[in-house]
Amino acid sequence: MSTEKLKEIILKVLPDVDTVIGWQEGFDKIHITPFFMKSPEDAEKAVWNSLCVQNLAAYLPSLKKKTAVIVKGCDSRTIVQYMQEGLIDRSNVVIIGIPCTGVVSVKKVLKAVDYQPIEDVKFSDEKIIIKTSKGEKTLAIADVCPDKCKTCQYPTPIVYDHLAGDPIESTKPAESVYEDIKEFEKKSLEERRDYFKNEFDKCIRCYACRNACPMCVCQDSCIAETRDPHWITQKLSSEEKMMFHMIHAVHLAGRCVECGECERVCPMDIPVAKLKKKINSEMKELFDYVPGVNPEDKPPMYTFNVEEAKIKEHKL
Amino acid sequence: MSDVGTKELRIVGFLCNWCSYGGADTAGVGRFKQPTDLRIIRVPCSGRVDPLFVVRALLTGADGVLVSGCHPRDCHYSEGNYYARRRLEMLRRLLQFMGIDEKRFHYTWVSASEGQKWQQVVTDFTKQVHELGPLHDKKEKAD
Amino acid sequence: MALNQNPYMPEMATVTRIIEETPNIKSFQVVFNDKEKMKAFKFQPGQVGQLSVFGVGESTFVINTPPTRMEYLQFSVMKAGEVTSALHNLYEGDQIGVRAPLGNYFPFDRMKGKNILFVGGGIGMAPLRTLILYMLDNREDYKDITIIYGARTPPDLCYKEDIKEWESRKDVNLILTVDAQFPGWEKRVGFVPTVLKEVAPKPDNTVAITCGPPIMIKFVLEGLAELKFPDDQIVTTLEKRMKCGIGLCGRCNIGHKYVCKDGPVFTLRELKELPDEA
Amino acid sequence: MADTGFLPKEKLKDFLEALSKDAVVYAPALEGDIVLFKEYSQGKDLYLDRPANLGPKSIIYPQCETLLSFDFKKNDPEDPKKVDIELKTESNFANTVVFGCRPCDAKGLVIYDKVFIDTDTADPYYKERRDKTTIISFACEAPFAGCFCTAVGGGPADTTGSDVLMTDVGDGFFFEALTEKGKAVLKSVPMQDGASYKEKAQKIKSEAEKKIRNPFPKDATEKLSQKLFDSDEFWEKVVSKCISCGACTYLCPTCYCFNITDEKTKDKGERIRTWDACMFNHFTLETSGHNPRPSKLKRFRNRVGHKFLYYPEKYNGVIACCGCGRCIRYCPASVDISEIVGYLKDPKQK
Repeated sequence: MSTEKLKEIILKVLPDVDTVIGWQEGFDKIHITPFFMKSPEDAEKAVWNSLCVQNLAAYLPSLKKKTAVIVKGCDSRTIVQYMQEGLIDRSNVVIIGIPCTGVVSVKKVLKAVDYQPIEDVKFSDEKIIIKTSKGEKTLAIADVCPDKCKTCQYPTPIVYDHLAGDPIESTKPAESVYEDIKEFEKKSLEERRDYFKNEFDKCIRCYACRNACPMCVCQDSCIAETRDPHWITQKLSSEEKMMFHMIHAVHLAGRCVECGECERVCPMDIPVAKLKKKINSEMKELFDYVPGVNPEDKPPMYTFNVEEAKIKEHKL
Repeated sequence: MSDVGTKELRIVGFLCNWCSYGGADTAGVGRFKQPTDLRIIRVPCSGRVDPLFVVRALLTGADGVLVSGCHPRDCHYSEGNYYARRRLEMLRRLLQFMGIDEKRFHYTWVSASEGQKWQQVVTDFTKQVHELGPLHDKKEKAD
Repeated sequence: MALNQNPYMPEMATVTRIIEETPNIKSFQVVFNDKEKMKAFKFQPGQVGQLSVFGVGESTFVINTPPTRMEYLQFSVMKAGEVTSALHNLYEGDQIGVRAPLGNYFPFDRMKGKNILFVGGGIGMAPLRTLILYMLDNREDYKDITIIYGARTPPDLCYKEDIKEWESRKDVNLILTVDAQFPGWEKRVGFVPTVLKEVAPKPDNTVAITCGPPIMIKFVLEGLAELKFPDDQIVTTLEKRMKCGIGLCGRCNIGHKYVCKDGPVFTLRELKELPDEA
Repeated sequence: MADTGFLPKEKLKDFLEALSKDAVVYAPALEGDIVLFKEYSQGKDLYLDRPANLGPKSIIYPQCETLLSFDFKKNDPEDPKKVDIELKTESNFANTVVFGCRPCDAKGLVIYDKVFIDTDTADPYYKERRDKTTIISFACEAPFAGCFCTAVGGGPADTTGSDVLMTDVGDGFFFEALTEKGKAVLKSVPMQDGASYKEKAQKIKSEAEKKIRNPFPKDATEKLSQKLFDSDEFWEKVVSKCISCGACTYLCPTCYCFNITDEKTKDKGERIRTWDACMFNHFTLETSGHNPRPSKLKRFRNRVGHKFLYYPEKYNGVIACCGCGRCIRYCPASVDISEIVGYLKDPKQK
């Protein structure tokens, strides 16, 4: 898919909307930043490449005016889920879809080049070439992609008004999606408990995970900060941090679209998406439900069956 | 000392007002012998039990949590327990994933007339939690 | 330093009397447990204090008794949030914490020899009460004193005892108003800013001091401007969410001014130099 | 010779071990893929290759600190309703050494000092920690992503706030004591004479300084454009992408805004002070529902204003930003404060 094609669509859409949300170059060559385009001159600066990781659909519910947004396949699930839950007015949104073969995790790239400041980035043939003061390094995108890309089922957006490129099919087996969860479950109970305690202990409660999450609808009225009800204190103990992340995960049960934003934005590198992914794997298993794929669906926690096929009464 | 023979643990029970709380009452009136580890919190309906009640209890000192509501099809509000069933099943699996033994958490249905069943549930669950022992180190236990 | 060595450490105090001013406002008369500290306590009209209900939190209130009457400190509290609700649940004899005095105060020296116009609404009367009582205790220093005070309904008027006294005094011009007709109410009806325009006080040698809900202040300031009051002769007190009360925690700032430390009293001229974040 | 010293690289751990005899030493360590300040203990790995994700601010200004604790006591058997309240404060901060923070981190502490110490209501908790801590900074040889320390009056080898400055001179580290505290530290540990390395260190440091980018004119007299600063349109343009989280403020070595809350159990409780962030909506939200800074645009403007206008106004033109670049590096949406300030200093750019 060429950036030119994308710009063409942006220019076409611009007159009908207040803003087109896309990406532009950030403070250095590896950081791409969201770009709220208002004019044709802005559109000239738009970019699309494997560094366009951020899920731009997450801005939609906070915008009142008609907006166009550029989405990858994974990001489009956010829009589907918004439609399910009535969080956006579909007629007020123009979706520019991009078929995507995988993006790059900036954290993984930085690690691969020892966190040297990046002087230049080039792409060639499923590879990313990083130039630092220590020289050039070529990395296969498949090796530095976020985990979500490894099992991507929706390379082409599920909903769109314009598609910049030709639709592509997923090549990844559907069973692979929750393999990491199954692998993790092989650890003993104690190991898992210690793992989460250690990880969540790093949390500084900056709430980047919450604010970046497209499905975290409470946002400014988050229960993590209110004193009425007083769910959690402001103390910095493991219990309080764990509680916050449990709240986040449980509120997303059957709603998490697995965009991975929570994990991407965490400045402390905590695998915050793990809990949500686990819940999703259970939603799949219990209700054969995948969030964010069908606008007509109802999130499984918002409904029930009188006879639940897969929930059996537990014996003591 | 708990009735099951070891030091008393903390078990929190969320009981729906219409069935299970009545069931517990029936068991009490019938003078059925029960372990004393359970602290009961009465809720309007099992559907009122936010999974986070359970999490909060387990994180801040409880060794086990029991939720009990009306039998399916018998909910006082017709469908509260159906929602509860989905949520609590999800929670049960999440707890196990996070390293909290799923045996520390149990949800079940007991009607107001089932005093005997209530006695059985409490006794068995208490026994089950005692087999696992305390969840928290003493020093970690919140007041 | 007026404060304790540790500026976060409240002074323990006892609530000696609680007055129900209105259905949702109570006044608390408070005395420090340490008699010596009570005797040594100094403050100026307009300064505020942080009241602690331990386990719930702290909140800021103006000391609405004047420094000329030091038997107790009085704070008026409108029930709104967590701390104010906890205060409303107190009984006489209960213990609270007090951190005071904090903030700046009314420029009462600069007001000497001038006519004074008070414009207050609802609980906004609290800071004005301090200054009114202070001025009445030093009556000869000031010329005409006019008080325009309004509330939603007659029962919502605070300080009914004071009002009775002020009404009976010849040297105070008290104008009361309520927002709408009310059975038994024979005085003015109308919003405070409207009444202000009706009364139309002269700006000559006059200082206007106003406090009330933000929306009332907004229109009162407009009204005063119409009446040609100069910006530096208009004084108001601001309210903000506050935590530390000593200009550190960073939430009550408007530009480089901290309402808790550089305020709460500002002239309109000072406010106009700051970002529009009141 | 106590003013300078030299240590071969392999001796660094001995140095830290010697320091830990009399003080708690915090040094950067790898925690998974991130770098955090951890209490140093024997044999532990050090990590000095890049600045810590979260600087040493949490050691001197902890994210959660108990201001006072209280016990509710019923002392009067005649009157069970009567509750006496006992207040307590505690301080048991040990002598501490922060080893291996960057000069920008140390500069941040000086910005805190003005707020917490140089005031008539000094903060005793902060002051105690600050007084008991010795800062050994490690000069940067080259900038990291987002760094702009020179533009805000600092530098890769700036000495502000440090007690000792350490420079990597190839085969070892060159130490310079900058304060009495620093001299005491260098004296307490056997070290080679460093005088012969002074020149080399100087050269490395000035080379480093040239490599730092300058997003806006260094000239401190260059004022921000008030007109642009007041323009909502400008802020909308630059901060629409902000997601209003607290990552920038919590990681910032110069952000100090805090919250005070009471937490209690049945018969006791604490008043705690915790970091808070001006980027959160509830930061200024009043009980009545009124919010003086209701939008992220207003909140972001206040954050930039606080650092580049309000703080300088109060403290003799000192900018409350140390240019460490963390808020840029770790921003979920890559909002670049240096770019924004660049526009404000030179409105023609936009």
